[in-house]
Amino acid sequence: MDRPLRTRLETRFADKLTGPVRQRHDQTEIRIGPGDLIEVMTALHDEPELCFELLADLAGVDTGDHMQVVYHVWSATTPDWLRVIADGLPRDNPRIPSLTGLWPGAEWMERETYDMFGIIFEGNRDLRRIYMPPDYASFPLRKDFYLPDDAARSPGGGVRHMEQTVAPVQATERVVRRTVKA
Amino acid sequence: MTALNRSWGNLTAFGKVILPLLLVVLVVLPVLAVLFLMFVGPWLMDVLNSNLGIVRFVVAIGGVLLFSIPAAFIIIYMELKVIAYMNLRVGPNRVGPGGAAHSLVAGLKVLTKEDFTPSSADVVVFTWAPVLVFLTCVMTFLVIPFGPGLVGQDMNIGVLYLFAVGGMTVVGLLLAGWSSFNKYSLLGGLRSAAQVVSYEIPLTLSVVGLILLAHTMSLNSIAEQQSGWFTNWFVFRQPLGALIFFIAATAEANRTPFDLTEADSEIVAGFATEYSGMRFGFLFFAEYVNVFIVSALITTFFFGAWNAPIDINAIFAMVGIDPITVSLDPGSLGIGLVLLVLSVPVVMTLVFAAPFYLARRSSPAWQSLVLGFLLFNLVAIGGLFMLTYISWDWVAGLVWFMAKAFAFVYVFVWMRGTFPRVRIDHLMGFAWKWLLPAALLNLFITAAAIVVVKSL
Amino acid sequence: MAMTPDGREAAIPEDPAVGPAAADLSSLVAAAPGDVMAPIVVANTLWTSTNPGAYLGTGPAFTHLRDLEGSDLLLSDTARWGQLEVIPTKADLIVDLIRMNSLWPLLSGLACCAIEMMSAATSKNDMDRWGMFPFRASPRQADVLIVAGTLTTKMAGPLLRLWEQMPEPKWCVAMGDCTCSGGRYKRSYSTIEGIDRLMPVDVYVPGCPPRPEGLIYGMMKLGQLVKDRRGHWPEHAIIPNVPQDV
Amino acid sequence: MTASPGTGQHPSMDDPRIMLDGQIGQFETVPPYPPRTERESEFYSLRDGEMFLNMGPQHPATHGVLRVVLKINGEQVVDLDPVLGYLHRGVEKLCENSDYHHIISQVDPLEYVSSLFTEWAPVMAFEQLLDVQVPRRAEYIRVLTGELLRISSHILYQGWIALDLGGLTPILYSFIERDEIVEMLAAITGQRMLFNYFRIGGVNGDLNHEFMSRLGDWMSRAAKQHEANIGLLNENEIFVRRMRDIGRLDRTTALRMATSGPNLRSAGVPYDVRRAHPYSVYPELDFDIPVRGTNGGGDSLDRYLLRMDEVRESLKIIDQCLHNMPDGPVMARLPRLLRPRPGRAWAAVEAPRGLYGTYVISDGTDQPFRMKIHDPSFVNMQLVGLLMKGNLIADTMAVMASLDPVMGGIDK
Repeated sequence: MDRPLRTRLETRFADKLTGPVRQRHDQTEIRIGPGDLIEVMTALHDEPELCFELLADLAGVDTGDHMQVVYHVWSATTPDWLRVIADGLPRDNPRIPSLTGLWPGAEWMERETYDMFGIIFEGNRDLRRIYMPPDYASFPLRKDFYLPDDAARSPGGGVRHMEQTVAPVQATERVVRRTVKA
Repeated sequence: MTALNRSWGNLTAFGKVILPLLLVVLVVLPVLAVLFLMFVGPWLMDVLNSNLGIVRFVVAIGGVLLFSIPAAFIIIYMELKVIAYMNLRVGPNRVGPGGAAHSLVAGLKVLTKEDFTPSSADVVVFTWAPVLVFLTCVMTFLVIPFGPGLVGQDMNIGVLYLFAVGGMTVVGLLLAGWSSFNKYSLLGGLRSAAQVVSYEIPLTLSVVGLILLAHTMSLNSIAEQQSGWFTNWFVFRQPLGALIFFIAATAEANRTPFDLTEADSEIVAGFATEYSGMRFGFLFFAEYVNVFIVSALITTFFFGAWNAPIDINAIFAMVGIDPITVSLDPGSLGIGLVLLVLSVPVVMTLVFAAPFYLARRSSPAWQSLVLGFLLFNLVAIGGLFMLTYISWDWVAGLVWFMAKAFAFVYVFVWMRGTFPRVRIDHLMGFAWKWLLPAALLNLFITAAAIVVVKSL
Repeated sequence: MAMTPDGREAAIPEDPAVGPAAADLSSLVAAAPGDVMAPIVVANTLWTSTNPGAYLGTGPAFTHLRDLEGSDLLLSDTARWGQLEVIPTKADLIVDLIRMNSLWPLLSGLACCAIEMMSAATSKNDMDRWGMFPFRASPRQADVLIVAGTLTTKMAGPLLRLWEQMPEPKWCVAMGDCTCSGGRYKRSYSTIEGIDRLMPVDVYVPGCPPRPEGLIYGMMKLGQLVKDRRGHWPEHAIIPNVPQDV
Repeated sequence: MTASPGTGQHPSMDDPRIMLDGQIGQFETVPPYPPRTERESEFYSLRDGEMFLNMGPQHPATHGVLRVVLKINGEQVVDLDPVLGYLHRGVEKLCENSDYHHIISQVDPLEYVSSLFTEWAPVMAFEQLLDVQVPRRAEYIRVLTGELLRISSHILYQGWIALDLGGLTPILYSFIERDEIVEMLAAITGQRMLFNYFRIGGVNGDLNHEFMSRLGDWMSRAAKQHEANIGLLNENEIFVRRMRDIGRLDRTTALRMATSGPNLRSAGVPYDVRRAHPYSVYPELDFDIPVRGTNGGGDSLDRYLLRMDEVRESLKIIDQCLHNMPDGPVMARLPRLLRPRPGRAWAAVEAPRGLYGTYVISDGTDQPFRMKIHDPSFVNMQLVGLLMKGNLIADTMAVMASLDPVMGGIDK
């Protein structure tokens, strides 16, 4: 646990933090609002006393009532991992600014998070589904997605051809407009 | 008799009619054949004798067609095994002795596969492209001198014919790539076109110097000019030309490291991607027939085609012995020949068996007899080979030619096991920036040397 | 191989004398889905068999060995034709032997098992010994599709496409638990529980992943399957079949 | 790839009762729906002279089931669009629905070339949640097996890169070494490839005699054999000319692309989790972090040579582990049913392909509430689109192979 880092963070982001700075084992954790993300991350990346220049991970979290996006960043100035939690995204329309301006490498991680949680990263210029087929309707890692309704148990044995011939925007409508064979 | 009666009884009325008819046909056909030979035969022989060239041509083509496929099988097997041993593997060893029949089995299997034509392919071109590719390879055999007198057609423009026909291969590959209606095939076809066309030029130029020296374009006379000691081989008079020819020929045959046309890791199978069944088999065999042709050409041009490296007769003359000339005339022996044929194996078997029997009396006699018989077979085969080698020079020529040619085939296989693949721009740059100037340089040096020598 | 929807009865003449009716192609229609493949029977019009039951599908005339020995069937050579359904069968045996000795797999790996599949072709355990090398890169030239690894719903279509692109005769080997039954990802939302939902599988090689030796054993079993496609040859009715309890 | 989508309805493959437009199994390089994002509309619009070339999902050179759509102009790659997900097995969802002990077997096939690292990170994260102290012998065994597996992974990489460049032989020599290593690991783990070996609070089973004897035999010749295999490629002019100056990656770009592992170190950044953020017993061990391309970034050849250097370092580490391997238990005392206190934990290890991390949220039950797996090859794969523009199709293979992707890890 790196106490100086904690004090540094508390002094620098006093107005941004929505919760106390937690420290456990070798991790330091701060919580911010999604609006402040770009500002905070830019400061973390650029300022020499912080200088968190490696984005280790980007994870989406669906706590049953709201959503979070969790960033792990690493810096040579501290032995700790810094965990930045952008908290309080509404589940019905989760939106958060994209980090691709700061770390272009975050693009695919954001695509994955969008694919799994439906979190929309504003500013990501390639926010497609990356794992599931483009017309896949649901977001698997959400907590209201239960395993028994997986594709492998559908009547067709989950066989799906390579590129669906329907646009993803119509996918939900398509589900409604199913014509059932006699 | 009862069996015959039973069989006849089993026949239905229909069968009772059909079977006798079959017997009648079986009897009548030989009679017709004999009559044909008796009356039409002499006239036929006259026709054949009157234009022997055409007959020789046809026979040569037939022989070449019969020869090319086994050559491909042998080379495929050689590649399988040699690369396997280079990979510290065993290689195919289940079918035939040492797996020798695996390539044959693979060929027959390809023959029995479904012959598939993509729905959007250009059917006519797609069907005939492999035929064209294979045909060009086979036609090249026609002018290669396998031995003294063993040349299909001794053209006085043999070299021109060679490069003309060899250049036609690229047309087949391009057609195959284009007609498959597949982007990988298209890339492969275009790659082969660019590659073969640009390597055609140094390939041809590297031989021009040799032609200047040999004053002929007939492969047969080029071979004859290299007779005697191995110092007469053109590789010693045209070392640069030989090197250029070898490299350019490797690219001509689409072999590693120049096998960009069927680069597995880039374009799936190149021009052959959409081919299945025997059409793929044609492309597959054509590649290996090409390898043999290239090796044969290198042997013919630069490594004294069917000449032994040492001039045995010269050595004999030096030592003072007359050159051995055996003329087999078995007919002169008459009835003695029969006695000879009957007696020699028995006598020689006993002679060879005797030492074994005397050495270990404890062992049963049949063992020593078997050993003697095997030993006699070895000796007899060796003797026969030596006899034919001495008495017919085309046998000697064929042996030496095949030995040299397959040595080069081995080199190609070796390169395949060793080298990675060059890039397309490196390939073209090498052809135009290095090989072509080198070939021109070789040509100029040769011409200048000839002029100088003439002027002296 | 076209045949009537109701299988073999229509392909076999009720009376051998009216044989050519069977060769009437107008009576042949496409196979109904799920129909059992029956061999096309070449109607014998030249001679009457000593065992017509073999042609009428009613089984052997003799059920006991003593009847057979009592008869003169064993003395005649016509007995060996007794139970053969198809007369020109020997050529097929040769073709099958040829095919089983050069099974070219398709160079396609899905997941973990692909590494072991490659390992099965490398120096230590050399699949090439049975002529199962080279791995062809193009499905047009491959004989065996070794499905090595987890099959996901997104990959199912391309895999089916590969299978359709392979020319007949072709065989499929399911390598690994995931392709046999779903394996450790059976519960997942994006995997398919076994490729036999998609394509006919000839040999299953369980294991997660199976050892290379296991794959080689499966391929040898496949070769045996290719050879014995029409049943075990030595048992192919030199004499009429005799029940075991005799 | 060449057929056009037919009209008319067909039953959906998801549910035969659903009728969809178009044709089943028709492969379309261009997606049959209007572009959804800026990038997609930019990529799927052709200028004259350009054409799309689809590679994969089944292609000899895409390691696994990666699909890459190349936009080529002649032989030159103008742009490319990797399409992932053909091996997406939903491991994270399965992990959130399975016991902490089962997770170790669920994550095994992610990076199937080096499975132990996929177990290592989750196990470390769970140990943080449970505040478990791992016995030092267990830590040493983890390091020992992990480094062995790193060597096998890098050696396979050497063979693959040669295979993608058209060389037949090196891959077989690589597999000889790899088989040796996995066989000796199978002696203690019981499996050749997906070793389900690490446990929360230790490892499953102590070193045994067969492992030690096999390891001794192998170590006696490993270094020499490795040098021989390297000489087979590094002294080959064709290989070097094809790798040099292809796909050059400089320091800032590498960091901005969130790259990690050998690809980052070959770009001149000396970042290795084993040193930058020490875990296990790595602080006690003496080894170097090879760095290349310090001047103007590293190309494919640097990425290749750096991994070859890492093999030497790993051999050093294995030697030290064998020399100061302590005695003692290999498992901590733990209850059968693990219910960690609610909390969050993040653990990262240095896998052969880079930073392999796991982020776990516990809600007090015996199953993690959320488990995120960060795979290095997933992030490194983004570099393909960056490094390949303007190169030839053949270089596509060189660059892709030099990044060393494993589709199991990319697609999770």
